[in-house]
Order: sequence, then C-alpha cells, then structure tokens
Amino acid sequence: MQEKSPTKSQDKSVGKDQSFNSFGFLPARIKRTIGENSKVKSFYLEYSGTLPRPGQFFMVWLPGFEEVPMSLSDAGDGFVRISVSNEGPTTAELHRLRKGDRVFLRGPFGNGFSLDESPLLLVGGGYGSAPLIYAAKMVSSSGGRCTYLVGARCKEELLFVDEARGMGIKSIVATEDGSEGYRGLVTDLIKSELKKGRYQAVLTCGPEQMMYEVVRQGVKQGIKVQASLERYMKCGFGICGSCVLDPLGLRVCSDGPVFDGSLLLKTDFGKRKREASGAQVKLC
Amino acid sequence: MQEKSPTKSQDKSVGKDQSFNSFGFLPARIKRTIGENSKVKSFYLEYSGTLPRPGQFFMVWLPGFEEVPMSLSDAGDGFVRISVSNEGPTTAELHRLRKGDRVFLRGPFGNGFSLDESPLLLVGGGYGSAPLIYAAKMVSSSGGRCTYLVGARCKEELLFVDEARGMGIKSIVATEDGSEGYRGLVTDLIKSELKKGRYQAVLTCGPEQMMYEVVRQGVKQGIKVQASLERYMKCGFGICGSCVLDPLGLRVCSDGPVFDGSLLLKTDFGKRKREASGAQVKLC
Amino acid sequence: MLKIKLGKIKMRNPLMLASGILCNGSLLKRAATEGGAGAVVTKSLTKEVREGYHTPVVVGVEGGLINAVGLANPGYKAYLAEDLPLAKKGRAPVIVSVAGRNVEEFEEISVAAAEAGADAVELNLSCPHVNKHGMEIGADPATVAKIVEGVREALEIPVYVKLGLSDRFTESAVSAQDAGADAVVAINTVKAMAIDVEARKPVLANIYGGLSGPAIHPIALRCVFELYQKLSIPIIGCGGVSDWRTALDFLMAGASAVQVGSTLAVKGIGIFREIEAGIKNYLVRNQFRSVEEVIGIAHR
Amino acid sequence: MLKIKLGKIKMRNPLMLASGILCNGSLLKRAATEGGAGAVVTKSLTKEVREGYHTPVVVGVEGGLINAVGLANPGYKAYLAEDLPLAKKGRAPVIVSVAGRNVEEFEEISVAAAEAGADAVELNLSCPHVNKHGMEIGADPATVAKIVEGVREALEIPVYVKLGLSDRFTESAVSAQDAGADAVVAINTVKAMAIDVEARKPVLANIYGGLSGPAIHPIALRCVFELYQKLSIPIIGCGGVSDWRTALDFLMAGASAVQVGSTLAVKGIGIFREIEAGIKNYLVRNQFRSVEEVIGIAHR
Ligand SMILES: Cc1cc2nc3c(=O)[nH]c(=O)nc-3n(C[C@H](O)[C@H](O)[C@H](O)COP(=O)(O)OP(=O)(O)OC[C@H]3O[C@@H](n4cnc5c(N)ncnc54)[C@H](O)[C@@H]3O)c2cc1C
Ligand SMILES: Cc1cc2nc3c(=O)[nH]c(=O)nc-3n(C[C@H](O)[C@H](O)[C@H](O)COP(=O)(O)OP(=O)(O)OC[C@H]3O[C@@H](n4cnc5c(N)ncnc54)[C@H](O)[C@@H]3O)c2cc1C
Ligand SMILES: Cc1cc2nc3c(=O)[nH]c(=O)nc-3n(C[C@H](O)[C@H](O)[C@H](O)COP(=O)(O)O)c2cc1C
Ligand SMILES: Cc1cc2nc3c(=O)[nH]c(=O)nc-3n(C[C@H](O)[C@H](O)[C@H](O)COP(=O)(O)O)c2cc1C
Ligand code: FES
Ligand code: FES
Repeated sequence: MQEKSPTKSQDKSVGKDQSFNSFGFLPARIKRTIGENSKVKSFYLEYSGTLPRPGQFFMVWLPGFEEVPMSLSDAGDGFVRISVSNEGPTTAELHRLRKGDRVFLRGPFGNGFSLDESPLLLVGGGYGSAPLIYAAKMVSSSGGRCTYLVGARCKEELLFVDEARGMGIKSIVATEDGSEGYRGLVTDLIKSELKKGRYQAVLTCGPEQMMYEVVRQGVKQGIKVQASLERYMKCGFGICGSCVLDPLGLRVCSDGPVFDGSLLLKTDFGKRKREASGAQVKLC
Repeated sequence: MQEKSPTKSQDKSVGKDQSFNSFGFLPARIKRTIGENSKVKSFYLEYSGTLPRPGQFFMVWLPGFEEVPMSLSDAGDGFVRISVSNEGPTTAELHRLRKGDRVFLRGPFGNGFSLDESPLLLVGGGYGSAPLIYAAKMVSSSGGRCTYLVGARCKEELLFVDEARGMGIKSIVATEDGSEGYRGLVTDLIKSELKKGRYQAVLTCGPEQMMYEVVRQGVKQGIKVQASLERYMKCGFGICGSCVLDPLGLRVCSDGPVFDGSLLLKTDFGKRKREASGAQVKLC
Repeated sequence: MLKIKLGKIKMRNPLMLASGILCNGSLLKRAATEGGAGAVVTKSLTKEVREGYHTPVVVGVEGGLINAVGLANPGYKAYLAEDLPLAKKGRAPVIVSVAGRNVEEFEEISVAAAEAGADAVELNLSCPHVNKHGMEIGADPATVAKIVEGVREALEIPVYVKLGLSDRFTESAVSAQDAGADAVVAINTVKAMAIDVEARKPVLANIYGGLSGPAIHPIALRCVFELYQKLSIPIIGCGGVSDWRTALDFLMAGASAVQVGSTLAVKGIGIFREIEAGIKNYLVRNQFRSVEEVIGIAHR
Repeated sequence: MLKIKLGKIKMRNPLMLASGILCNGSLLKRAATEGGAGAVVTKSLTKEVREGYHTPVVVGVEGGLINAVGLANPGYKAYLAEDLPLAKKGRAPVIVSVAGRNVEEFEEISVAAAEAGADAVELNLSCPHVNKHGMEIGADPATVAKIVEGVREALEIPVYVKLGLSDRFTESAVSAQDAGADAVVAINTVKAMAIDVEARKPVLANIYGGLSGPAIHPIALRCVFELYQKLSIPIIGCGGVSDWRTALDFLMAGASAVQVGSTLAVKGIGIFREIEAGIKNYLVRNQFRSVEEVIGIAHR
C-alpha cells in the first residue's frame, strides 16, 4: 500500500528538468546601494535572467565569506534588488560593498507568492518586508489592490513604507515606541484588520512568531494566509534537506519558501526548527 | 604568422555544438531485407531522426561484432536503408539478420552530396552505388535530372538499375562480360559521356581507382566532380583521425565523405591510404 | 515485477535514496511515500554533532554536483531518536549510514542504529572530503576488513559497505565480503573541485568536494561491472542514475539495487516512480518476468 | 598577451591539442594552422605497430566520450618518419607522446623522437585501458621515477609526464619532478564503461575505456590544484576543457598550459581560437596584461 502524501503537489521540481549547471554561480555587479535603516541596506544588482517572482530568493555568495539566502525586494528590467539586514559576518561584509563590486548569485529558487487574489493584506516584520514590497509592486502594477501592514521598533526602523506609499499603496504602521502609527506590535493590529473582512488573502513574512500569530488569526477567520519561511539553507535547490519542516518533510527552499498557513500548522512551524547540523531546536 | 589553410571551410563541425550524447548508439529494427545481388543485401531500418542527406552515413554496430560505416541507399518517413556488401566478418553477420532483428546506429555523420546542379551524372561501382541511388531519388523527386552510370562484372551483379529505371532515371550500364549494356568498365564510358557536355556536375562513389579516373576526366573537361570516399573509420565524428586524407588533413568522416575532385587531387586520393593502425599503405 | 530481495531486506523496487540526499527523517519518509523509493538511506551519522562546512557546500557543474557538506548531522543519538522514527513511517526499509573515525565508533553507532530499528547499516568508508572519515579508510583493504569484522560481529542486521573510487577498490570490496559484509555499495562521490573564474577562487568553502551525478556514471558502472566478476554478495550501484536507462545499466552490470542521489535536484522526488515505470516498461517490452532476470546480464 | 613559455618551449597561446585526438601528422598541422593550437601532441607511439582494439572504440555519453582506441599507431618509426614532418609544418611545437612497456622502450622511442625533431616528449604513464602501457605505471611513484630518470638522461629536449587519476597521484608527480621531468600533464582519461541496455552488452569492444570530456573536468581541476601546491615545475591541465572558462579555471588552479581533446568532437577544430578569444577578452576585461598573471591565482 502506498500512502498518498498530502504534500504531493508541493514538489515543484518534479519534471522540471533543470540542468545541474543552473546550480552554479553567476557574478552580479552592484549598480546602486541604498541604506534602508540602521540595519538594512538594499543592493540593486545587474541581472539578465528571467524575472523572478515575489517570494523567490537567491543564494548570494561573497567569496571569502558564506553563501546566504536572500529574498528579492524588487526586480525589473536588467536588475534585481536584495535588502540585507546586518546579522552576522557575511551580511556585515555585504554591507561594506559598494557600487561596482560584485556578488555571486544562484537562483532564483523557490516558489514565490501567489498573487491571484485581491485585495491582499501584506504583513511584514523586520527584513521580512523585503519580499512583500516586491509583491506589493507586482500587485499594484497588475491592477490588484493591497494593504501594507508593517511594524518596527521605531519610526526610523520602518522598512519600505515610503516606497509603498509612493506606489499608492495603503500602509498601516506599528512602532513599539509609538514614534509612528500604532504603538505596539503588528500582531496587535492583525485581528482587527482582518475583521474588516475586505481581504481575500494575507501574505506574511517576518519573524516566525509573528507569522505564526498571523496564520493563526487568518485560519480562525477563514482567510487564506501565505507565509514565507526561513530555515537554515545549504543548497537552496532541494537536495540537502537542511531546510526541512517536520514532520511533513517540506523543504523551505524548493517546496517553499511560501506555504499555505493551514499546511504550516501541521508542521513544526512556530515551534521548532533545525540548525546547520540538522539538530532540532525550539524556536525562540 | 598564421597559415591560412585551404581546408578551412571543410570543418563542418565548427560551431555545430552537438552534444556528446549524439555519439551514442540507438537501436534500429529491421523492417525488411532485400537481396540486391549475390553480394549485396539491403536493409530497411526503423528510424525516426531527422532525414539524412544522400552521401551521409551511419556507423552500424552489431553487438558481438564490429561497428562499420554504411552509406544510406535510401531514406524516408520512418526508415533508412543500408545496402551491405558481404566483405568480412561483420558484413557477413549482417547478411544473416532478418526482419525484426536489430542493429545499432550512430549518426547520420558526414556532409553528403550537394545536389544543387542539374543535370547530374552519377557514376557508381560496386556497393558505391548505394549513396548514388539515394541521391538519384532526391534529385528526381525535387525535379532535377540525372543519369545513372553503373558497372558490374555481369548483368546479375548490377546494382539499383531497376530502381533507377523505376524512377524514370536514364541508366547507362557497363558489364565486364557484356551480359548487359556496354562490355567493359564504366570508366571507359566516362570520357565520352562527359564529352556530351550536358552535365553540370558528376557525383561518384565506388572503388577508389574508378573514382580517381572519374575525377581526372572531370577536371580535364572542366566539370565539377564530387566523390564520396572510404577510409578506415573508428569514431565517425572527427575525433580519432584514422580516416585522414594526407597531407591536407581532411577527415573522410566529418570533412567528407564527399569531397570536391580538384581538392582530392591535392591529396593521397587514388594513391595511398591509412590502415587501422594509422600506417600508410599504397592503394591497390 | 520490480520487487527484489536484498538478503533479508524486501524492497518493492530496487531503487534506493542515496545517503545524504534529503537526509532528514521526514524527507526520507516522503522519498518513500511520495517519491516511491524502494528503500532509503539516512545521512551518514557521526558520533558527535557536526555542523558541516561553511557554505557554499554544494555547486552545480556540467553533468553533476560537487558537494562538501562535511557530514553535517546532529550526531547519531539525536538522529536515531528523532529522525529514524519519522523515516520509518515511510514503510520502506531504512538503512542507516554510519561514519566513524575508527572501529569502535563504527560499532557504537551501528549497534545503536540496529537497536533503534534500522533495517540495515551502510558503512560509509569513502567520503572524499572529510578527514579521518574519508577515502583513506576504503582505499585500504586491511582497514576495511577490520571495520567490517567489528561491526559484523556486533550486529544482527545486514551490513553494507560503501566504497569510493580508489586504486584498490575491488580489493577493498573483496576484503569487505570476506569480513562478512552483506552488500557493497559502489560508489561514493569522486574528489573534485570547482573554481569560479570571475571570483578567481574555489567555489566550495572546503575547496575540495565530491563529484556526483551523470558525470560519474560511466565510472561507477565500470566499478560495478568489475565487482560483479569478483564478488558473490550483492552489489548496490550508486552514481549518476538519472533515468531508467542508467538505473537499468547498473543492474545489467551486476547491481542488485541502485541508489539515486543528485538527480533529485533536477527531476524532483518523483524520480523513483519515473524510473520504476521505465524499467517496468522495458521488462514487459523485452519479455522479462522479473527485474532479477536482468541482473548481471551484460556479462553473458 | 596569450604567449607563454613552457620551459624552453614558446607557445603563441597556452592551448595544446591533447594526445590521441586527430593524431595523424596532417591533422596535427591543421589543428595548429586552421585550429590555432599553441602546440600539438601526437598520438602515443609504441615500439611496434598496433591496430588498436576492434570497433566500437569510442562512444558518446552524457558529458563526454569513453574510448578504448587501444593505442593504435603505426609504430614509432613509421610515425616519426611520415607523420612528424607533416605535423611540424603547422609551425607550432610538436610534442611526441611516448608509450613504452618498460624503461628501455620509453628511452628508445624518446631518443628517436628527439632525433626526428620533436620539441618535447610526453611520457604517457596513464592509459587506463591498455595492459602493460597503462595506469599501473603512473600509479606507482617508484616506477615513474625510474622511467623519467632513464629518459631524462638520454635526452636534451623537455620531458613531460602524463599522469592519470590514482591514489598516489601527487606522489607520482613529485617523483617525476625529482627524477627530472620538465612538466606534468594531468590528467588522462578515467577508467569507465558504457552498457547499452537494448543490446544488453558493454558498448566498447574492449569493455573498459577511458572517460574524457566535461564529465571529468572537476576531477582534473582538483588534480591540478593539488599539484600546484606540491610541484615547482609547470603543470599542464588536461580533461574536459570545453570553453574559455574551463581552460581558464585550469590556469587559475595552477596550470601553465592546457590540453584540449574531446571537445573537438562537438565544437570542431576551431575550438582553440574560440578559447583564445574568450581568454583574451577576459584578460582585457579584468586588466591583466598577460595570461601568465592568472596562473595559480585561485590559490591566493
Ligand atoms: C528564504 C530566505 C530568505 C531570506 N531573505 C532575507 C532577506 O531578504 N534579507 C535578509 O537580510 N536576510 C534574509 N534571510 C536571512 C539571511 O539569510 C541571514 O540573515 C544570513 O544568512 C545571515 O548570515 P551571516 O553570515 O551574516 O550571519 P550569521 O551570524 O551566520 O547568522 C545570523 C542568522 O542568520 C541565520 N543564517 C545564517 N546562515 C544561514 C543560511 N545559510 N540559511 C538560513 N539562515 C542562515 C543564522 O541561523 C542566524 O539566525 C533570508 C533567509 C531565508 C532562508
Ligand atoms: C563512408 C563509408 C561508407 C560505406 N558505405 C558502405 C555501404 O553503403 N555498403 C557497404 O557494403 N559498405 C560500405 N562501406 C564499407 C564497409 O564499411 C566495409 O565493407 C565494412 O567495414 C567491412 O567490415 P567487415 O567486418 O565485414 O569486413 P573486414 O574483413 O573487417 O573488412 C573488409 C574491408 O572493409 C574495410 N573496413 C573494415 N572495417 C572498416 C571500418 N571501420 N571503416 C572503413 N572500412 C572498414 C577493410 O579495410 C577491408 O577493406 C563504407 C565505408 C565507408 C568508410
Ligand atoms: C549533497 C550530498 C550529500 C551527500 N552526503 C553523503 C553522506 O552523508 N554519506 C554518503 O555516504 N554519501 C553522501 N553523498 C554521496 C551520495 O550518497 C552518492 O554516493 C553520490 O552522490 C553519487 O550518487 P548520485 O550521482 O546519484 O548523486 C552525498 C551526496 C550529495 C550530493
Ligand atoms: C579518442 C581518444 C584517444 C586518445 N588517445 C590517447 C593517447 O594515445 N595517449 C594519451 O596520452 N591520451 C590519449 N587520450 C586522452 C586525451 O589525451 C586526454 O587526456 C583526455 O581525453 C582528457 O582530455 P579531454 O577531456 O579534453 O578529452 C585519448 C582520448 C581520446 C578521446
Ligand atoms: S536548502 Fe538544501 S534542501 Fe533546502
Ligand atoms: S573516423 Fe575518427 S576522425 Fe574520422
């Protein structure tokens, strides 16, 4: 007897018949850098491949340092943009790069958000806003509607709010110190925002506990939530297994990074994750 | 200083960017066999690749025996035909095969005849008639004209004369015993036939001494001759060098097997050839 | 038609997930259920937790991958406690890959694996890019014998030995057989590297890695063919299986089963079913009644 | 910009035609004139005439070729008399590849080659598919030393040593250097085979052959990289060069020149010019003045 897996349709790579060569690196020159806040810097990179979808990511290698996954915060003719938060050795070194320097890319990898519904609520926290602002651009340029709900410690740390407003997208802001918008966490606003009942679906990216709360609220209120996850990644294309979500065996890199919220609730999402060794640890 | 080689344009493989896989074997089932004369048997083989051109050849492998080059004597929708003369172990074994048996093919290899001119004189000897009868079919089906000049020991050994006549192609026959047509060798007829001045070009395939005579006459009378050569072949796709024509370094398998007669006169054509070891020997 | 028996182990088809691919318990389950693998092999487990090497740990090249994951794993205790049970839910045999630094470690981990319910152990004597855990073991027939004997005595379940390409490859295999191994897995990745000409640097953080994928298939096939002439125990072919043909040629060369690794990166988890269907089709077309009839047929 | 000096030998670019490819004198000339090769290597010459193996002697696989030509050659005397003069008309250095069965044969053929006007000899210590002429020589550092010493003493022209993949590969190379070799060529083909599943038989008449082409490039690159850390004499990279990138990564790994073989089958004789143009373009783009500046750069 063969068990039918609920995740069958998740393996986006079946029958894709990519070539092994597509898992090699291509150099990309930095065209422009922009400081987004004290921690996050955006890089416009020369890029001539097919246009990646919001939610897809690249593996970004800085020779001499590590290779790290980075979502796209924008993309267009001849460029992609990544928005890098300074979190450790590699991202710190990335912050030191300037126009004309090069990074090395593999990708785009992953499935990306589905943007078919409208209006959408986009809920971001920290650098998790990166894929959301790219999604917002795609939505608004294709005539859809969305609201950008974002939080930060203080006004100065808010990400992409001006960019969203510049595209005419309604933005709702929460700051912990109350220096702009609501004083508190985005998760405080979710419930009431969803209650308004306007949204066909929610896209979210940010700290896992935040996403967990968003998913829970969405499921409770019967609204589909797509959450873009992070897990420790080594290969980025589904071979090593390090980015797995237990116990369903979903790979964040190639079955995700975007998953349906109700599927995620059948996993360790919000509870546990795997470290570089594969060891399972409590999410904190 | 770089020497400009007269053979530059001969390397048909430059920039072709084939894949290595195309030098592997594909099985081909025998659909039908026909005895052409006491020595030659034709095999219709299942084939679904792109239509080969007259003058092109396959490397034909019979597991347990050798792999040998064979010109196409016909090809069409879903089939190719080879006409095999029983010359040694492998060709003898080929003769034992029946409908439903399989051979293994690589190819088609080589350049093939150019059939742009009309009318053409086709001069064949022995199983060398194989590529010519295929050329005749292509010429007549595309509205061109040609004459088929062929010789044999006796009437029974004549190859493809009925087939040519069936296509409405004028055939001139020479037999050594005079049992049909002219008594003597085809080469006796060449001079007078060419003198008629009707032919734009000559295609020839057969024993090398015969072709040498055809080329000599053609050149003398200012008529272009294309000759399809044989040399010992090991790879069939231009890598091993065993089929070389010295001193120009022309590879019969990939620069040929069809060469312009005047180019051939700058080589060992008609004089010397190389054995399987690469040793040069006098042609006999 | 595709069912096989590998010693005590029954498989619904001769296709196994290779060690280190997908690797975690829940993905091994998925390889069996969704993917259709006849058996799955775990990541190679070490005594202590290993983070593995810094990234990049894997890069694509023409015809394959080069990896230097560095035997990352949470240590055998954690893996056997948390991942093995998940893997077993796939209901296909689970083979635990073991990477020790000496006879004692191989024994300790293998015994623990057997106790935890492993259907067999596969001794990794051939990682081309990790010191002490590496090729140097499998390339020396005497060391191979010592390790296999040790593990064999301590265990009830089948013991497989995974060898890599080396000068004394067949000697090592014979030595493993003589020491009581139940099967030989051939081959592991081949030591290789990639340099990025724009970066002017080796790509992998570890510089050296192991080449896998279609690129090494003709080499692996040769190894299996050679082993079949020397061994009486089953051989498991590994290296560059990418479709039913490359699985079948392994069987014809003498493998009783084959492992599939890198190809999952380009063809997805469903590759096992695809290969299974291709082989079945071939068998029917050629009037074989069972896949076992083609094993070693290329020697006849 | 692409000119290099390999010891006494001056080449207009670092690209050489590999041994056994095209092989006859007039085709070597063509590789130099029409193709643009900086130097050419002859077929490996033996003492006696060799017809080589029955066909099939070469077959294409994914990412490369497998060949078992079996060192077919007319014997060194005939070749040096008839082919070498033709080859020399290409006006690029001609390196004569030598395949002896023992020290005496290597000496005899090398001396004759030097007298006939060879610019260098390349000792083939690594054919993976011919008994007595094969891998077993190059895999044993002591034998390597003996042969190289013998030839070195008897010769004025440079002596290159071509090695294949083996466990003691770097040892053999060091041993060649110590015995007076002027350069090491790395690597020869890797022992492999192909089976046709429809024929149910090995494809090559000799069963075993050597794998070449892009498939082996990451392995060859690793070998060159390792040698560069051990040797002071030049290294010539060989194996899977298919474009300017794969030629350049060899140089960056430490090769002073590279050989190109199988790729001629898919890209034609003009491949040398194509690679030359690609490297030149790279050098200009990256402000290098000479190709020599990139040699070994990946180690820095
Ligand atoms: C799909 C995905 C998309 C991401 N998108 C962005 C983005 O748009 N912007 C952004 O700033 N960051 C993004 N990240 C996170 C980013 O990859 C890490 O911040 C980065 O790897 C840190 O590396 P470091 O060497 O600077 O810091 P370290 O000190 O090495 O690590 C800091 C943190 O990053 C995590 N991390 C390190 N390496 C990896 C890895 N290989 N894979 C996953 N996590 C890792 C560590 O677990 C730790 O929590 C994304 C991660 C994933 C998985
Ligand atoms: C381009 C080309 C096209 C050919 N087309 C035909 C054809 O349409 N019909 C036909 O009957 N024959 C054709 N031949 C000749 C055919 O290949 C040989 O008759 C065949 O190889 C004989 O093999 P054997 O084992 O039966 O005999 P053997 O006893 O091995 O050889 C008999 C003769 O064939 C030659 N020969 C053997 N092997 C080869 C080889 N690998 N390459 C070239 N010559 C070889 C030998 O030198 C000898 O002269 C062609 C040859 C070439 C080069
Ligand atoms: C990313 C990756 C990780 C691997 N990890 C292991 C491992 O832990 N233990 C092991 O024995 N082999 C490991 N291997 C080798 C594979 O099991 C297999 O032997 C090799 O990849 C050849 O098979 P393939 O060509 O089908 O990939 C790994 C291979 C890859 C690509
Ligand atoms: C058809 C063929 C014949 C070869 N003959 C020889 C030979 O006689 N002597 C030798 O040293 N190497 C020989 N080789 C090996 C090549 O010189 C080279 O080492 C190998 O093909 C790897 O390079 P490549 O990947 O560029 O082809 C031969 C290779 C091929 C494909
Ligand atoms: S990062 Fe390797 S499987 Fe996801
Ligand atoms: S047969 Fe090998 S080059 Fe022509």
